[in-house]
Amino acid sequence: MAETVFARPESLADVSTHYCPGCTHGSIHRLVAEVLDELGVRERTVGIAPVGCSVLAYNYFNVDFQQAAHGRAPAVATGVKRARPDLIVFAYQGDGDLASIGMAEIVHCANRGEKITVVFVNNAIYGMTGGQMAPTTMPGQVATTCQLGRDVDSAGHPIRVAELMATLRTPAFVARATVHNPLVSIHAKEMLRRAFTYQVEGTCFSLVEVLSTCPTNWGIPPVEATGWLEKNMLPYYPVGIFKTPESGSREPKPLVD
Amino acid sequence: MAETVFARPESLADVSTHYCPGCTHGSIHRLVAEVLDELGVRERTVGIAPVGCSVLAYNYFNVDFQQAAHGRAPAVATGVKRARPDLIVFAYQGDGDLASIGMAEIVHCANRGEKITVVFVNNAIYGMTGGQMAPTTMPGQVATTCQLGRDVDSAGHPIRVAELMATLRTPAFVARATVHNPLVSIHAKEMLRRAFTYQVEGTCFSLVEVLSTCPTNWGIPPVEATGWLEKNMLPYYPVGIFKTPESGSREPKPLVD
Amino acid sequence: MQRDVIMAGFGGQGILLIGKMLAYAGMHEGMEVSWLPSYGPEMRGGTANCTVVISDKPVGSPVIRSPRAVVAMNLPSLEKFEPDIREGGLLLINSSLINRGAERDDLTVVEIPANEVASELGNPRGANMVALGAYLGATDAVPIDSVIEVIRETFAAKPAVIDVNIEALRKGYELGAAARQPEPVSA
Amino acid sequence: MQRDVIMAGFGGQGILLIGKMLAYAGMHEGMEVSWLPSYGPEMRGGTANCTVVISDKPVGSPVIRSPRAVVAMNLPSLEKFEPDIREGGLLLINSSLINRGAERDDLTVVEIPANEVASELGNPRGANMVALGAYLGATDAVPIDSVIEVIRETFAAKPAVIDVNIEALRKGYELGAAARQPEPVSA
Amino acid sequence: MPQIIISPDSCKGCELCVHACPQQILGMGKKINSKGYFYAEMVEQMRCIGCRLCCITCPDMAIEMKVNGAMYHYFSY
Amino acid sequence: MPQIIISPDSCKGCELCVHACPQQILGMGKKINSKGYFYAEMVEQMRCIGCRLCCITCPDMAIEMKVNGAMYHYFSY
Amino acid sequence: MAKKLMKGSEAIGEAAVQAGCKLFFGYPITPQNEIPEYMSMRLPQIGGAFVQAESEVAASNMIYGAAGAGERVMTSSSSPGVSLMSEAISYLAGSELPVVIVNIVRAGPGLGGILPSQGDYFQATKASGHGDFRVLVLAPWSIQEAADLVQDAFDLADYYRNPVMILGDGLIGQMMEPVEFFEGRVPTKELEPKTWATTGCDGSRPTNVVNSLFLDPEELEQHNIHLKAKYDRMVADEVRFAGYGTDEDYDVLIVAYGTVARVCSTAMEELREEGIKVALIRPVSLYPFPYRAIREAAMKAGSVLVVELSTGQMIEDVQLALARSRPVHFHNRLGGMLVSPDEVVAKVKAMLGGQSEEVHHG
Amino acid sequence: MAKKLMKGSEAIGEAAVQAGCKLFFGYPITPQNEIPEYMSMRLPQIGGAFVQAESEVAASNMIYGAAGAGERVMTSSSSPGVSLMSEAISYLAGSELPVVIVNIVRAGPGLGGILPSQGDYFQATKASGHGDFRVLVLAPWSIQEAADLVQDAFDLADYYRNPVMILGDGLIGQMMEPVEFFEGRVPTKELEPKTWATTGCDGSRPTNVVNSLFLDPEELEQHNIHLKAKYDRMVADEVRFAGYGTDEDYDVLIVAYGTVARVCSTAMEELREEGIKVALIRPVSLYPFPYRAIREAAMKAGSVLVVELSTGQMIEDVQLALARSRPVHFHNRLGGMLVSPDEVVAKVKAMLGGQSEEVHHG
Ligand SMILES: Cc1ncc(C[n+]2csc(CCOP(=O)(O)OP(=O)(O)O)c2C)c(N)n1
Ligand SMILES: Cc1ncc(C[n+]2csc(CCOP(=O)(O)OP(=O)(O)O)c2C)c(N)n1
Ligand code: SF4
Ligand code: SF4
Ligand code: SF4
Ligand code: SF4
Ligand code: SF4
Ligand code: SF4
Ligand SMILES: [Mg+2]
Ligand SMILES: [Mg+2]
Repeated sequence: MAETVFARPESLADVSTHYCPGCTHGSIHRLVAEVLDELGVRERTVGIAPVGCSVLAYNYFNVDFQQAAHGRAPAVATGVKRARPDLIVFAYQGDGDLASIGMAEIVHCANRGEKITVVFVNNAIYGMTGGQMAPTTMPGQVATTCQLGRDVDSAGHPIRVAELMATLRTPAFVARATVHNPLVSIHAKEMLRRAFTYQVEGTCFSLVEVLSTCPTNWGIPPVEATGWLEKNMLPYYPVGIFKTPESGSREPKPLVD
Repeated sequence: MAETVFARPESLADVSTHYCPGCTHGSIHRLVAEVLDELGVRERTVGIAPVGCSVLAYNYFNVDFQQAAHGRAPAVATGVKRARPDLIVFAYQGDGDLASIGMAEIVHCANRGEKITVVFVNNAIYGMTGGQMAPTTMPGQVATTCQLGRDVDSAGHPIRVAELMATLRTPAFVARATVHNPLVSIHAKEMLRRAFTYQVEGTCFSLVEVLSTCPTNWGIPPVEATGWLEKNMLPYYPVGIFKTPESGSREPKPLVD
Repeated sequence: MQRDVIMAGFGGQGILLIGKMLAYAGMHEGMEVSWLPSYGPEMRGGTANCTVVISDKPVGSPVIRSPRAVVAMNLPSLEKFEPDIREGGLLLINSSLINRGAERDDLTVVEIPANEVASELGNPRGANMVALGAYLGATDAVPIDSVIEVIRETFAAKPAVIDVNIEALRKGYELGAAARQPEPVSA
Repeated sequence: MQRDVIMAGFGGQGILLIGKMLAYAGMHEGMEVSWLPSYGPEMRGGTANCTVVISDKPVGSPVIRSPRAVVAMNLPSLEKFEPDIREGGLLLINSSLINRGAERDDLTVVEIPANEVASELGNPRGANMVALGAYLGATDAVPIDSVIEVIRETFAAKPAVIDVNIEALRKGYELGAAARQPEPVSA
Repeated sequence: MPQIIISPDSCKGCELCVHACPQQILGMGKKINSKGYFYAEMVEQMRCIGCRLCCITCPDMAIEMKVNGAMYHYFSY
Repeated sequence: MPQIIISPDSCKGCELCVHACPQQILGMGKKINSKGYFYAEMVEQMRCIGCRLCCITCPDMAIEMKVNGAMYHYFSY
Repeated sequence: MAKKLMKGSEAIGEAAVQAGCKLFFGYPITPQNEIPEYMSMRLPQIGGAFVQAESEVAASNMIYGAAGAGERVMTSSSSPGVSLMSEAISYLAGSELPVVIVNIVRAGPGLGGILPSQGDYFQATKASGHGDFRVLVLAPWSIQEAADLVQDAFDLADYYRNPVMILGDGLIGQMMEPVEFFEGRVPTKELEPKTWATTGCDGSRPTNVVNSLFLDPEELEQHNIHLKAKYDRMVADEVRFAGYGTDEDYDVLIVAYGTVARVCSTAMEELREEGIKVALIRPVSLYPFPYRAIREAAMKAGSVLVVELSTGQMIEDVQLALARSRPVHFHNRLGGMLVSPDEVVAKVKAMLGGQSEEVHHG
Repeated sequence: MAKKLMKGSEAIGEAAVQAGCKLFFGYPITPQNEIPEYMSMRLPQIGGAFVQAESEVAASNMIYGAAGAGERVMTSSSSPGVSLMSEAISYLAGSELPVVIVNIVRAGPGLGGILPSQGDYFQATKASGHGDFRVLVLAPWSIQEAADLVQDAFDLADYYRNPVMILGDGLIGQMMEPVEFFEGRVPTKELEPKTWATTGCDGSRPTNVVNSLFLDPEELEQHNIHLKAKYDRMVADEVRFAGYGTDEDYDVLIVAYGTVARVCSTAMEELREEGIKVALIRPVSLYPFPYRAIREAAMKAGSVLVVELSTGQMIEDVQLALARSRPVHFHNRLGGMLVSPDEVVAKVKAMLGGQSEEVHHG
């Protein structure tokens, strides 16, 4: 008898996404869905969709969903979780959504210690609106609003979200992962599993930053895009766990006392 | 002949402030004004007033001023500085203004490396609106929106702004000082001087967090308030320099690789 | 019939409290009442004031530009509100802190050394109660017993202060009532 | 006199470009023109299209619900726009990628194997130019010389591609002009 | 025996699976699917080691895997 | 000789200077100023060491200092 | 329950609790701080939650989440804070979420001042955000009415699945008046269970989605038509107003809402004592606006006086109602200054004496 | 300069540069991304600065700073982003700062869709934020006009010290048409030096303060009166509109603005070809609104047709203008669907044939 050992998780709706060929948003969706299945929480999960390429996530997950205003998914998630603490609530956000317009909301949601999970997809660009510079765009990387490449003198350096969030005093789980090849995806899933588990256990806020490709707006084919990610993003955005509820404060001490 | 060795700096207007007796907003104003005088930049300085008890700062400084919407002083300062890079631009902000509603603006202003100076007055409370909880309110501290004391389980821990800002990759000068007694005020002035000097030299963004008292909303007399600050705030908010343009990245490394 | 009064003084003098008590007492008497404080980012150390309206019909405007009575607990309050009082209205001056009389001559003026009276009663923080009592004495806006009832309710948790406050109120009432002799206040 | 056309195809087929060239040529001829792309978060890989209007009077609506002509470069475009064409209008089908004919019988239909023609000319990316040429041949919406001029301007920086594109345009023109024989297109 | 099933209509032709397969047994076909993409195909099913890397890689859930009889679980992920 | 000048009308009576003075020569007066505050007063000018800590402390710029003749600058701040 | 002397802000908070409000998300701003302060104490007592949001932007999106999860929820703010909620209010309307929003209006524009104003009338009634939507707007003139309307607001919000706004001013926020809450209050509307809420798709139903995005314009057009039909139902069924002296004869009809209407009622009494025949009509629902009631009441009068704390906003709706069938006069104060009864009395006399000029908008 | 075929967004950007705009602060949003993209390339070339703000909230406060420092500055966005600017727009108006804001409106409410809409008419003309203020609103119907109006907008903003909004839609943002810029363009207004700007108080003058806070209500009232007087001057001097066929005889007057008016002009021509007498009047300034022109033009017609991409917003202003003196009919499409000439033709025929119902607002 043939046994199916890899198939669509129940938490993922049986539809084709609108994502471009090779866009790893799709992979991240599947990892999240698998974790929801494995933890057995699908029927009490509410997802929050951002504004960004994943705005239609509500069509792709087989769980209840709310679509949030641009950047405000953590606030919406707070509303849901405070209203119904028994629900498992996760926000799915892009880098423009979370790190640009939504910076205040994510910092405060984490700092309040809302017991939700944030899946943060860092593809170093504004995908949906056609390739503008994101806060996470790499130095020198070309985007439609920095057509000569990001100039760190006028636009600053890319923001490292996992590092930033890890410095808050309130206990949390913060990690970074990537899905540019299947082996690292296994690590990504492990990070997501831990993040959701902390929520299921009511321990703390959790956030997993996942590096992702945008072949379309990077202007390179999918396979090359995974290479570009590895070569350019990975050194600047190291994967790993940046904070656990046990790790205590990770803020820098004064240089001079 | 009698020589005046301590008098109102020229950058401070000769008017009485509306601040409560013993409120150290007044002291911080004076220190900033002295630094502007000493650097000789009064005539090309533009200050940005926040919404908060220091909303009327434009009446107290003898320099051009813009009054900004609540939390948006860094954005307004960005507008001024980009329009007129020759001006010396500083934003004066309270903890509600900067660390709550204005979190996105301060993080991005610093991250872009705007060559402005931010004077951040942390008095652990919303002064102007009558004593609500601020992001910097201490655990257990009573405020009108946490009348049983700040509960870290539902409101999270106080945000340490200097530490948070210091973790951004873009070069900056970030320090914390306090003015609860005259000797520490001398250090505070030194920090402000360095901050403004970096701007005058066009080096980088600078921010000085200054711990301040709010006798009125803390509900204790001014002298006790300085003691309360020293006993309760100072251990959690250590003074010192957290980042210089030379100190490089201060972000935490992953706990696990 | 409508009574209205603006009570004004420094922040810590308990002005808003006596205004509330007056309104409460009016309510207990079955009257329509409103109580309106000055609000906002007061220049601290400035004046605080409240307007109380007591009426047998629904209260129209809760803001009274020309009040029938003013209780001035300090000089800035006197300066601010004396000009606004209705012709023939009542002006109650706390002479402990204000060392000038009224400037208008078309008012019924009652001067009470509220702080001293309170201190003499061994209740230095009770000046506001003395003033409230004096207002009642001068106007009978609501029966004093009704206010005494409110005092009992208000301080139910601190019985120690009930009696001293009633005493202050009564003393004020006497002074106010005496002052309105021989001609009754029209307000 | 107004000419309007919707040109439609896959994202990468250079549809928007030939639409712009047509509009440019119209402008050079002293006509009023407008060019309007489909826009927004296209489902990538879906269709891209643009509407070009050329008129001797100011262009009214730049959105044309019933165009006088459609250039369909792939099947989804044909399916989407064939029903909208004005009665008696022109339908130009890229038969290289579309292996069906028109469904309506009230149109002038011109089938051009644009990709093959372009490949034969050694310019496989020139299918769009072939199609543009064919549209011109079938309609004379603007003089072909005017478009050739636009090609020269557009590719001024890459002279290598000028001639091959002109060639593709001309070839398309011939095919389009031939197709409209014997009866001229009414559009 | 692992069995790889690629759904032609789910595939967007990104080629990520082709590069992910350690056995190099996947390839791009010459046919266009309903979405207009050339889609991936299994070239040598026999050499498949059932590692599931192709499945994990595919952003579009176009690849399923079945097994007949026993197989190693290389990793539970 | 340092000379301390406290402006009664600028003082808000916060008492911070009184506590800041290492010589303990400042005190609160018994008179009320125009703003309604009891204001600070110099009690023993002669013992003043000119350290300026009172000046630095005062949030309301109510204290000025003059010197007659030479004096140490304890610190330039 | 017995009458209690309550501050408006607290009465609003307590009314919400009585109406089943479980959650409050808000950010401090004068003159309504006592609402969040009250809720921060009160909600934990009933097993609800209070969160001081990091901003009004966040607060307005938190109520979106909580309402989407099916709970009764409120926020409150004052003018600048309400502006910051504009985007979210549009999302709430687009996603058809029931929430109650309290705006204790202060004088603007910009930071302005904190004293009473009616300068947000247009924003509340015509454009609380981008896009083609409406919120139901109720304007109390007393603390008791504020408490009553807040409770009704929750029912109306649920019934129409639409935001409802309470529009007050600093007097409503700060004043104390006697308030009575009625025990065993029944909802004013028959309410259906919130089967659309995102409460977890527990296997028994398809997933629920709370959303305002429609990429297909035909679908969005249908959604817009559906929303418009809802607003039309509000217009048909939810108009509220109160008339004073409108049963009697009168020469002048005064139109005013909120606390300004109280001032006008005092003026009206003074005028009547002098034998001048005046009536007052007070819109209670500002959207839907009582066009017909005002038109009918105006027909009995020779002229109409609109009194507002703005440069003239509601007057446009009054003029739409009257269509120049009666001359309209206008009196206003601005910047936090209040209209006094004397001013209104004087204005009416001026109108009758021909010393006041009719105004036209449009 | 010679005519160039330009995309609307780029023409708007270039027009701003030609008008002396030195700074642009903005945040991406469809369908106007080409404006910031163009400015990000163009402004550094002229020694100006482009900053991609972290949000529309930030962008709108950045323009505040730059305008306060005396420079010409612009931002652009689309509906949800403009909602996020509400607070800042109110501050800009309160502080009397000259800025140009472009809103390429998309269909709402909420996230809605990205296709053309006129659903932000009320927000733009009546309540771009809290408090009692107005922005001058100009609505182009072609790319050339967009370029011209943007340039005028900078002059008007400076002249009145007030925000000016350009209201367009996706067609204006995305369409290409020939555009001509005139060299040596002179400002349409006589402009005074910006002596009020915060440029450093270089010793020769007292300090300048840019501010909208007035704690004293009497002062704020004066400020409000001053602002109102300014708006009244706009109403007197800045009304813009265009009539088509209004010199001739007509039975039906169509009122429409922006690209919808172009559709109507096509319909008008078709109707005239059929011998049906129709004229079109197109408001170009939406605030101030051409009430009088519309009233006068309507007097020549038997009835009026308002065409909008909304559930009915401008129609309220038309009805204010007409005060029921002519029957008003309405045709609209929603959600990004466009009105077609055929629909307008059919509607006019229905009106004339008695199969269309008059509508009332109010
Ligand atoms: C208030 C508001 N501003 C801007 C936009 C336009 N917008 C839509 S998605 C997006 C950014 C998307 O980038 P990101 O969050 O990185 O997601 P990605 O598409 O890259 O996955 C922007 C700016 C909007 N919808 N709403
Ligand atoms: C948009 C907006 N929200 C809220 C307010 C009300 N408000 C004024 S000041 C303030 C907080 C002040 O606290 P902080 O920044 O700590 O300054 P402080 O008064 O303590 O110096 C708030 C919430 C406002 N004016 N605008
Ligand atoms: S634009 Fe980029 S992020 Fe968006 S679906 Fe395409 S590849 Fe993915
Ligand atoms: S309220 Fe607090 S912060 Fe504000 S002036 Fe008074 S003491 Fe200072
Ligand atoms: S399971 Fe492994 S070996 Fe088999 S096709 Fe997939 S990647 Fe290749
Ligand atoms: S990874 Fe998936 S979508 Fe990409 S080519 Fe392989 S099967 Fe097709
Ligand atoms: S200068 Fe020093 S010693 Fe003299 S009064 Fe001041 S604090 Fe005291
Ligand atoms: S520190 Fe200044 S304000 Fe305070 S008591 Fe001394 S002189 Fe007065
Ligand atoms: Mg992104
Ligand atoms: Mg503070």
